[in-house]
Amino acid sequence: MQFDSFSAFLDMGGYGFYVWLSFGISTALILALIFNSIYAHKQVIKNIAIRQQRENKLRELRSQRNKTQTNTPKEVI
Amino acid sequence: MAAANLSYRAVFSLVLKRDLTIAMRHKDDIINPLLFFVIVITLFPLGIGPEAQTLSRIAPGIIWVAALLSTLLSLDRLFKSDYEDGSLEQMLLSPQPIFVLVLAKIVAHWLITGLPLILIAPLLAILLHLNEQSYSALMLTLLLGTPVLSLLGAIGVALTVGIKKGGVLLSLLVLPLYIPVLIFATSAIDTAALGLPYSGQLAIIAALFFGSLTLAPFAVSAALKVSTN
Amino acid sequence: MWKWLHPYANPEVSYHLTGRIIPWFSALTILFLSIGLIWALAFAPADYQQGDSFRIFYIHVPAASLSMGIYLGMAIAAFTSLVWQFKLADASAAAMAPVGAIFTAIALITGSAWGKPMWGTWWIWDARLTSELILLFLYLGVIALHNAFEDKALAGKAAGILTLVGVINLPIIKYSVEWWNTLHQGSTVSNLGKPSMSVEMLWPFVFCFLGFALLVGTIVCIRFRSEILIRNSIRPWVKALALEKSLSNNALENK
Amino acid sequence: MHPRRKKRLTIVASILIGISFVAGLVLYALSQNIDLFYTPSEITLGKDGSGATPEIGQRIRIGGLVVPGSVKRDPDNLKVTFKLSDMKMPITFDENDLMISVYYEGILPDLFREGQGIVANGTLVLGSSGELHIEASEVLAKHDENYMPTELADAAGKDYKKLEYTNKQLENKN
Amino acid sequence: MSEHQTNTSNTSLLSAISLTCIREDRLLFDQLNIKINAGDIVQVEGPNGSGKTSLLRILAGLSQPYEGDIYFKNKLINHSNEEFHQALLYLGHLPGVKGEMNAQENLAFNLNLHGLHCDDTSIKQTLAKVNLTGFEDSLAAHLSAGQHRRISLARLYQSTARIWILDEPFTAIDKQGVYDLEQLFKAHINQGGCIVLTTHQDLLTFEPSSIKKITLDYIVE
Repeated sequence: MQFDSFSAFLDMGGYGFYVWLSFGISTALILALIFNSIYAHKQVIKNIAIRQQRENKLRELRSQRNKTQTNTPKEVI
Repeated sequence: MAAANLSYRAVFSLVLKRDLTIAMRHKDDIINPLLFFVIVITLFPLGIGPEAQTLSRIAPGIIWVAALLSTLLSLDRLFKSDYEDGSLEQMLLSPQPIFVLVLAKIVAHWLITGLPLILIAPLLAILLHLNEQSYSALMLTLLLGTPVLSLLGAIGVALTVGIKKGGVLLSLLVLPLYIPVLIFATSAIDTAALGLPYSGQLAIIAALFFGSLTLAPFAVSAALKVSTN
Repeated sequence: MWKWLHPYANPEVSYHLTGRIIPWFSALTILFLSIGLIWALAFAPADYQQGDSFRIFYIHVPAASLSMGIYLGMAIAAFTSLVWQFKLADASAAAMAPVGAIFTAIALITGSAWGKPMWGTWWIWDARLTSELILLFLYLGVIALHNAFEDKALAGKAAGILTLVGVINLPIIKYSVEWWNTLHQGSTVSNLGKPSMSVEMLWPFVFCFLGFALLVGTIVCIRFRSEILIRNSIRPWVKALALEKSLSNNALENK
Repeated sequence: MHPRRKKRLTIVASILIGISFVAGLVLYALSQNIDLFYTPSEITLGKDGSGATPEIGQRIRIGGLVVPGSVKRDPDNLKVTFKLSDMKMPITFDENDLMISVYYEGILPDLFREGQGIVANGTLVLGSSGELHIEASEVLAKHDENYMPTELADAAGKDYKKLEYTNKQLENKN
Repeated sequence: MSEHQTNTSNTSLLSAISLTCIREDRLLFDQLNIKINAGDIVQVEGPNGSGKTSLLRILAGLSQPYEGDIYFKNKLINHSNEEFHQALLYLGHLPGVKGEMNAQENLAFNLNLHGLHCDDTSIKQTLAKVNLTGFEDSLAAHLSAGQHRRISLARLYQSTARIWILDEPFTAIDKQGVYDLEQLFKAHINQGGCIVLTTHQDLLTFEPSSIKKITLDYIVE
């Protein structure tokens, strides 16, 4: 241990402000990035699921309206 | 009627002539960036004060920043109107290599916006009390540097031409690429003011010029293919 | 030639593979970073000249070198995607950009906080600082370009071109210290040669560096997975996965 | 396909020519040694080759090593003067080196030591005694890339004490 | 032209294999196979938003499909670009006419760009065919949208390209104009060319059985 007391640790030999400023901002930025990444991933899954459910409903509607419709666009000429 | 294989030079001059014709009939393209350049430069003495010593110290920076901004302003026309009326996709589908077309368009852009800027710069330098020893450096850096602005700017426009609100994005993409030119150009003019040799800075600007001249047309071609997709 | 790569080039396989890697990466990250940072803050000796302000080194240097490393990775991904039409490379480049931007910002901020007591100024327009700032602008441009296109495949290509144009900036950053005689010190820890640093200072640095590198790996993996899902949202496996996940989430919420 | 091959050759050739131009120009620029500051000897001798010396009253940026024993501080305020000599490797100091005095008022950066490299911004002034000196408005310290703990530095006999300021000096700051 | 026909008796001019197109998260078409031979006229049908324009742009090489490849004479189009572009004439929604140039200059530039050298009289004659006599010297900015369209269609009369890809060529064209164009199409096909087009109105002078059709559906998936 390089420091005699906790207050000396905080003081960082007079450079406390600069050291803790650096570490603090870095931690904040990294944490924000991590949370954003996890949140974005959840959001992507949610959006895909919502769209999927909407499309399912649309398809049901269509198939009710038009029982004989075929959805094969395959066209070979 | 047989389709003849055009030489690169023929294609180049064909497109160059077309763009210059259009610019001549649409003179705003030439005059507006130039007016912008002049007005921005006259704003500085008004904002900073008419003290000759201060002005002469910051003159290289002012002239170069103004040149940079007015080029940025004029870049929009480089591909935008061609994109909007469909001539761009016709050019991309022509049997001519795209980088030659692109190079011709960039050269036309420089002739329309860069060259008038160089011609008027000495007059504005007088207004800013630029050090007498610096005039040749100013002209040389502008002569080598403004083509770099057109070439690098073309990459940015090509990337953003298909985006509806591409204007702000364009400056975000292009201005960082302009920074090296700005640094070396102003440093050369400053050095010249101290009566020192500035060939080193000039050589770096020339290197930037040749580098962008060789590589930018290919980057622009690739970017245009993405943008017209 | 690339046959062996083929199974990994499948988005579904990559998605599940990265999913399995993430727990290991994050565990290792926590291990390395906690050891490294505690060591760096409390146990590493103070520098003979710079005193305890030297401890900023343990964030600043890893962040600065990672900011460039990530850009290099992005450029390689952009190149692969443009030349070989390798779609997953686009997704990885898109995942890397925000992480790189954050680490560039950290390098700039910590450098600034270190420079104030040591050089006497928060900011100096020296070559290396300026090019690091340009690097940040490039990252922001790449991110903006990714967001500007509706179509992710086009966005990837456009951002890839910009990345490759900007890659010319990297050697300028790298060699600027040697080119210009300015305030910024040379790099302490180079790949070759003896580091100009005593061993008791070097070890915590090694831990910090590995910890930050692993952290980057973890975050990039998380973002990479999101990008894969966005780019493959019409694939049946993505749909099944999304439905399953959202159902389990709903079940949790109902409880 | 002959014309096409010829065209392809033109492209490759022009790229190669362009890149070799770039390489040549960069090499030339490096050999020119772009300095962003003057060294003390250049103030009297002029920049190498050109012989141009800076004018009196000119804004100047100077870089050099603080000559050991030359730092003189006013006990009552933050005024300080020191001498600079050219930076060279290995670091040695000689009475006969060309030096220039720097006058500065303010708190010096913590890395400011005798024998250390610094960069100062200021103006070139002709003093009352007829000697050139620099009135610095800003002093920036440059440090080397060596880090070591205090014990090692002691063992190596390095002088690393940073300047201390008395309350009296700081009172006169404003 | 007979030489071409014998050459290409078993290789199709333009073909596409398993084309899939996705635009903004919507599947427009999936696993489409297309084979277009010399002498074919192909009409792409479908409701608005079904991807007709996207298909034409993909066939012309302007857009990249999500999946699938396009072949020109059995060669991937990315690898034989110059040759493919020599043989291709694509007219999209946008006429590609510059307002700052007159009709004659516009036509001449487009033809020159494709390596066709034309003198003033032949250009005037071509403009006369699309009913633009008297407008040769007026700046395109002063002309109407229909006239712009006709300037771009005038290129068809001079074209040496074998593949024509036309997106709604009949918009803003009067009855007589449509008739003239259909005659031009027939001549082009008889000379061993092929045409891919989208149009809202039916081709009147063609035998319905002679027109191949690609029907695109609005897919909800």
